[in-house]
Amino acid sequence: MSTPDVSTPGATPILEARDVSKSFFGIEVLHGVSLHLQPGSVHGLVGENGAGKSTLMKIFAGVHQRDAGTVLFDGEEVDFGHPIKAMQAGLATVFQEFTLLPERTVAENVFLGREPRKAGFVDNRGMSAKTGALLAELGIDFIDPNARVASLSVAEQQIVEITKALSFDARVISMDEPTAALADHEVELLHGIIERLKARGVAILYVSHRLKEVFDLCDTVTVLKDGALVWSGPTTELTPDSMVRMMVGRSITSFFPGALEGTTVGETRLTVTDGGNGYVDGIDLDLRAGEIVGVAGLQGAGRTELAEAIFGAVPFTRGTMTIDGEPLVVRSTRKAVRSGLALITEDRKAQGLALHQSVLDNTLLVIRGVFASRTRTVRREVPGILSSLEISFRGLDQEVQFLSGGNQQKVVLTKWLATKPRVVILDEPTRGIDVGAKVAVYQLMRELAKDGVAILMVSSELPEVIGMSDRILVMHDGRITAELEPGSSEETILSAATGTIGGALEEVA
Amino acid sequence: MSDATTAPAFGTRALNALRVLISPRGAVFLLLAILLVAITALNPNFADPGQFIRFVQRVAPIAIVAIGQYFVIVSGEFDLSVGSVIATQVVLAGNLIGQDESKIVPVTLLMIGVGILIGLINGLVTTLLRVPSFIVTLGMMLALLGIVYYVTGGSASGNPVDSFREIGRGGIRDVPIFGIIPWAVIILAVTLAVAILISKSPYGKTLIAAGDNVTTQRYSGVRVWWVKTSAFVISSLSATIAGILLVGYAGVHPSVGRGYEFIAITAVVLGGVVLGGGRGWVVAAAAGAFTLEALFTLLNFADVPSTWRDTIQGVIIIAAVAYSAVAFRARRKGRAPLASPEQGKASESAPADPAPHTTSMEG
Amino acid sequence: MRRSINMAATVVGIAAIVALAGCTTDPSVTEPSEGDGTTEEINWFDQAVFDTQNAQRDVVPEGPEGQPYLQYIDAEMVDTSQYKVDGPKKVCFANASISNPWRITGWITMNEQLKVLQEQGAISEMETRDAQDSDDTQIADIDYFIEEGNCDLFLISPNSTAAMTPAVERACDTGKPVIVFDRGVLTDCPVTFIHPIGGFAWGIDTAEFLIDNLQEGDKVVALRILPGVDVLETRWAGAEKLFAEAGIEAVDYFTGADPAEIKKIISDELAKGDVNGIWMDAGDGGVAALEAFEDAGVDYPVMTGEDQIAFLNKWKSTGITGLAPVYSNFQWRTALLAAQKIFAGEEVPKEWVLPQKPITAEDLDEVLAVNEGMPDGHYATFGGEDLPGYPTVWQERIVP
Amino acid sequence: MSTATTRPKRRMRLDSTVIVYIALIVVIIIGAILVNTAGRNFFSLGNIRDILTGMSVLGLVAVGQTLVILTGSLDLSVPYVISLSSLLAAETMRGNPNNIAQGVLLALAFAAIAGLANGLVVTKLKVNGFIATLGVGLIIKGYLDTNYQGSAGSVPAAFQFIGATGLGPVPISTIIMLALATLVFLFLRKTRMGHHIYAVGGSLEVSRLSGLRTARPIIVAHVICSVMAGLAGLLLASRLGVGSPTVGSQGGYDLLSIAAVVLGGTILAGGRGSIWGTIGGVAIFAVLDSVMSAIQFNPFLKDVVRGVVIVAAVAIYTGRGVERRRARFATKEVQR
Repeated sequence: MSTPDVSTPGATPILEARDVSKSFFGIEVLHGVSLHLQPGSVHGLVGENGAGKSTLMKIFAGVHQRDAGTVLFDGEEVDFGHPIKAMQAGLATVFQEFTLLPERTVAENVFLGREPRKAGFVDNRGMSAKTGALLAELGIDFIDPNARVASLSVAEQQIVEITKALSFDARVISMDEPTAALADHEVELLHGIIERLKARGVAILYVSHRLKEVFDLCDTVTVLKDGALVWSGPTTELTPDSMVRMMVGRSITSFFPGALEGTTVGETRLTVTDGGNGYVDGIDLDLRAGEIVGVAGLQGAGRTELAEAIFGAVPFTRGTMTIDGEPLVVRSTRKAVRSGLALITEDRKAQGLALHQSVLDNTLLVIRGVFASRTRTVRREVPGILSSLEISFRGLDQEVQFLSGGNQQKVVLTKWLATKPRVVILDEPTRGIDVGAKVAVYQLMRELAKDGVAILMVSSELPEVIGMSDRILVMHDGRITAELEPGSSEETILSAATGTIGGALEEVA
Repeated sequence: MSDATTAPAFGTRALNALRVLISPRGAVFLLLAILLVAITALNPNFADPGQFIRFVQRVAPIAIVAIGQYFVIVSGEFDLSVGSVIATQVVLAGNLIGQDESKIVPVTLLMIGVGILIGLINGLVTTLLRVPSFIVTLGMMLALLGIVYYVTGGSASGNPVDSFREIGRGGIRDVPIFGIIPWAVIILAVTLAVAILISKSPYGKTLIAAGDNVTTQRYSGVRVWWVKTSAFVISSLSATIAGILLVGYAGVHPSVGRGYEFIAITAVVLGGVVLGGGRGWVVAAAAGAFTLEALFTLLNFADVPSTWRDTIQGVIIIAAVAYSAVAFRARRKGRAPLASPEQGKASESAPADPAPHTTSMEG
Repeated sequence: MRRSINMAATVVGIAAIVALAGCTTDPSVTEPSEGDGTTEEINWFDQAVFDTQNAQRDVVPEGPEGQPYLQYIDAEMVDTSQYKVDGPKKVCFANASISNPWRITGWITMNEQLKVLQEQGAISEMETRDAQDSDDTQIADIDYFIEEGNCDLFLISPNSTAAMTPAVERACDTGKPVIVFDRGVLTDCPVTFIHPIGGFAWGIDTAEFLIDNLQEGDKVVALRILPGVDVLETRWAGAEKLFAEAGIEAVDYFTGADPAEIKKIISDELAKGDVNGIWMDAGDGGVAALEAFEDAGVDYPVMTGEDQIAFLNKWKSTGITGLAPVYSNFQWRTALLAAQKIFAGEEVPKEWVLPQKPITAEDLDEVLAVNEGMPDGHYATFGGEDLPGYPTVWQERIVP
Repeated sequence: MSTATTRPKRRMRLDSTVIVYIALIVVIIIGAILVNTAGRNFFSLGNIRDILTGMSVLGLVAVGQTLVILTGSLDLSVPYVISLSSLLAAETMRGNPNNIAQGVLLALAFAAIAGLANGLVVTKLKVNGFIATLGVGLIIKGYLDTNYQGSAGSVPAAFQFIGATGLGPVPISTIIMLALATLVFLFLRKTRMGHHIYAVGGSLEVSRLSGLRTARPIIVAHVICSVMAGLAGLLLASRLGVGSPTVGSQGGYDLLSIAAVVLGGTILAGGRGSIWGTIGGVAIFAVLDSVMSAIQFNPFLKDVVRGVVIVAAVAIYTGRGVERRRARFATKEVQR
């Protein structure tokens, strides 16, 4: 096995993919993608949601197996059947959902399964010393190797994941949306760490859809769109605009259905004045009937917290709300549902569905839980709603866990449509679902708007925000920092979201 | 002769019924049928209606407690206090009704009140103070038994008046085929009917879904603490009904109801209900109770020394649960559409879990 | 391949369980014990003890007339002047438990007797520790009394025979007098061991009664509370022998004294064929057995229960041919009276065998009169008629 | 507009084991007051020994139960393993000192087999710990009821030495229990298997992801738990002098050991807990029992106190709650 010459770029790449393809449920998600990663360099992998970046990364990590093409690691063809095999080979991955044991210490997590031993016994002191050393290598001195992971912040937990990768003396570390849940200062911290890793000859695969970071950090970049390779090469040859155009490519309008005729923006349905709690502050918001308001912002900007505050999951502790002009005090999700609100949650498996129950039972969860008397009538309407969303399933009694992501989302939507809500809040409505299902969601939103429902859509997909919103709010650090025109470009939204360049309408009073 | 009161009439779709029979949900009926046939083989006059209805009368208290326990287990919790609730109600009946018929109605209402109160305490401490229900109901079991024995000096002063005990002992006499329809059987039938209604009602479905995913229910506007607490109230009330039947059937004694919590949990599990919640059918839970008692009766008739009874019960419950665990896993693998859930679950970039699906590395 | 390994491991596991259940040497086969004489497995039937108890049944007990709790049979008196005490007379009582109606009745009677003796100054105080049916706890209780109790006399109601023997011996070594009552221990170091005639006498009385009232080949169902308690095991051992000799078909069940369980067993037996006689090693749940006959619409059996009020009342109301053997609940009084004698240095029987006269149909009415208004769980031979608290204390059944 | 804090400050999370020992001290203080007012001396030699003796058997069982609960499982078969082990030991020894080793090994071997059976049924047949161990327990109970009519065998004086004597107030049995607890504590901290027991209880998925063989730690935990129950059986045999088929169920060790483990701060779902927390829980029960006996508390009310204490103590731990997300703003009023 040839030992790669670390110092000179252009030597044999440490990691190379050639014409890799993968499909799920018959839908091809990656077709013929190739890329190569030089040791001691940061390679960006960008593309908007659904472009296939995470799938490619998961193939490298041994989570999924590729359908076609070859993967070369350190010059040799590999096919990792399990993440641990990839880790042991030196290809480590930091997933977005951390794989840590909250109740164990940092050191115990980093060396889980490979606890260092002295004379047959686990050398606890040695283990935390090694962890300390690894942290020091990353320039971290404020994380105690013996602290319980549960007591750490999200950023700190991410550093532990990176340290765990490093402990495999990984020569490639791939990171999936690492800055998603980080505040600004924490992002800079991560970049410092990446620089240090680069200096040590470690190759970094940096998966993100945040252009600013890609340009700051990555030496080379690969742009994917709809599962295909668009461009791959040094970042210096690209500008943010050219990259966005490559990422977005097709015209936005054709993909996102426009407002149906007869949709009129009517009376104000929901207002929030000076709303706030532990996570969001100074929220002034009004949603009008028939209007789709998009909420953009980086991960951790507080968009989900805003949705959960309005819906009463994590209620406002100050400020006032009104619905259709009447004062509204929402202290629980039950009160919100009774007042005609609906929340399609971010994580449908954990918060939206009861996976072991049937499709029918899932669609009736809210009705049975809150409006029990309507169960009989709504039960007859459910098949109609489901077919209007063109759901594909074996029957009303099929367990929801056997449905694809898209169909599962349609069940969640049906669950809430059955309550005939006046205000619908959607949190990342199209994350992780196939393109066909996305279109169905957008059409539904348009129909709801036409029926006078006020819609608030939180989304990390800028094209979706631009394509669907009548008005765009941008959040940063728990506050609404800007309100933009519907046609705004991704750059304006991004810059408002990162709080660097003032948004078009500056600070919202 | 299939059990008169619980087995659903097998419709024309015999194939579908057969499929249900071998599925974890239906296996308990198959086992029950086999046991009843075996008992009849050993002792033909067991099958004569008069004799069989007596068997149903005997099993009624355990079946009712199992029905109550079903609602708690399907919501993902445990109720270890049912045995003590029965002991409490039996002693209350013995001491407060005594031989005074006029006391029957007021004391019965008091017993129902006590049952509801115990259920509320179990439920509220579990849901609001977030103490695991195993520990809450264990504490309730110890405390309740201690209080009852302390107050009554170890045993009730005497059996309640015969007219009260008629519920547990007597029945509608000289009925054609059966000779007697014991009240206990009627009460069991009514309880099971009500339980089926509840489990099919919006409340029942909400409860089962809460056992499956409590977070989803919180985000669906469900008052999870109230839904689960009422399951505990149902369990304590069913123990109260069982207590009333037992004091009628067997009279007052400190050890009445002892160990019923483990028998009830075993019966519910035999009925294919999954510990941890979200899956199970109330009729199968009741059938589980009949299966357990049929097993003991078979052992009595087969003159198996009663000391071997526990061993056989142990083997049966492990085998039954292992069967449903294996069958359930096989069903999960077999029926999924295209890609089996083991490999590519949702399409790419599923946010929730990067976690791979175990292949060769399974321990 | 992976699947087969899992399956192989599971089969090994199951085989282990079966091995556990099956193959160990069957201990009831009594090998020649080379140890210091303790038999391999205590076989309850002992011909010698059976004969002595059989004889003792007919002996007219000595002692004050009308006070059965002070009477004794074949007593070999022992001098206790060495234990005579003038100063404080503290009794330390290590009780097995008060977890069944018989023991609670005795415990109430003992406390009433204690009040009387304290007024007379015969006993200064009594400290009690309750083992809640646990051998381990009772050993700790006895050790605690030896260490801490500064007891002047040890009173022990053993939780089980063999397990309590070492602890009782440690109590004897303190030099203070030790009284054991109810269940015996395998040592004769206590000053006196108070107990009714015994299990075999109970077995003989009841078996003979059933044999007299039944024909050969009749069926008797024996209801037994639980295995392993010597007092109960000897009753069944005695009766079983006589039933076998008389050609009575006797089948025994363990009921845990749960009336519901008893009723199920009887119903199953009645389903198999008719049942002519019921034998019980203890009266708990006897009423349920009779009710099983009523529910089955079959005429009553010949039945032996116990002197529990519930059974006596049922016996009176149904008029069955019955017998109520007794295990002389008044021994709980005798225990303290013996302490009084020892403190006074008076002689007491080495083995205080109390009379154990079963209640027959003739004396049923008189016994019920004495126990007027007593709760179901009360026992007729409580022997506390002459104590100040009679009858209210027993009627209200307040557990001290 | 600065964000809340630049460096997340470390909040001193009061370790649950510390809380257990604070609770123990409180119980001791209250106990001492009660006992002294009842005219006894709580800190007398006899009382201390009574408490420590009370801890030894339950301690052994609870330490084993801790391991099983840490993996997220449960062991309801311990009472019958205890009784079986006491019988096998007493019968093999038959009062003959040179049979001691043979008796001990046979008892522990069968305890290990029972543990193996529990572990295999849980991991391979995928049966919930509650039902698996309840089943195995019943199987053993059937064997005991059928083959033993009462106490059997006898333990030579040399072996009884362990149960009866002690060094000053501290009985040998308690020393043995604490030594074994330390051994298990070291096993958990110093061996990979110990770390993996925590990992499997914390999250089966993360453990698989890290390449652990997830069945092994669960089986090992069940085997050690049963062997500890076997040791408890041996200790009881030495105290009683004989084997007894009911000594395990007399003590109610199944539910009491689970209660002691949970009282000690270990969570029923697994993944978090400590051996020393459990020992604290066992000590609390022992002190409670000793105090209640010393003040001649009505035995029925003892169970009431035990029931209330279990629920109250656990409510205190879980009441402290788990902070979900790090709050960015003061929840209440914030200055504009």
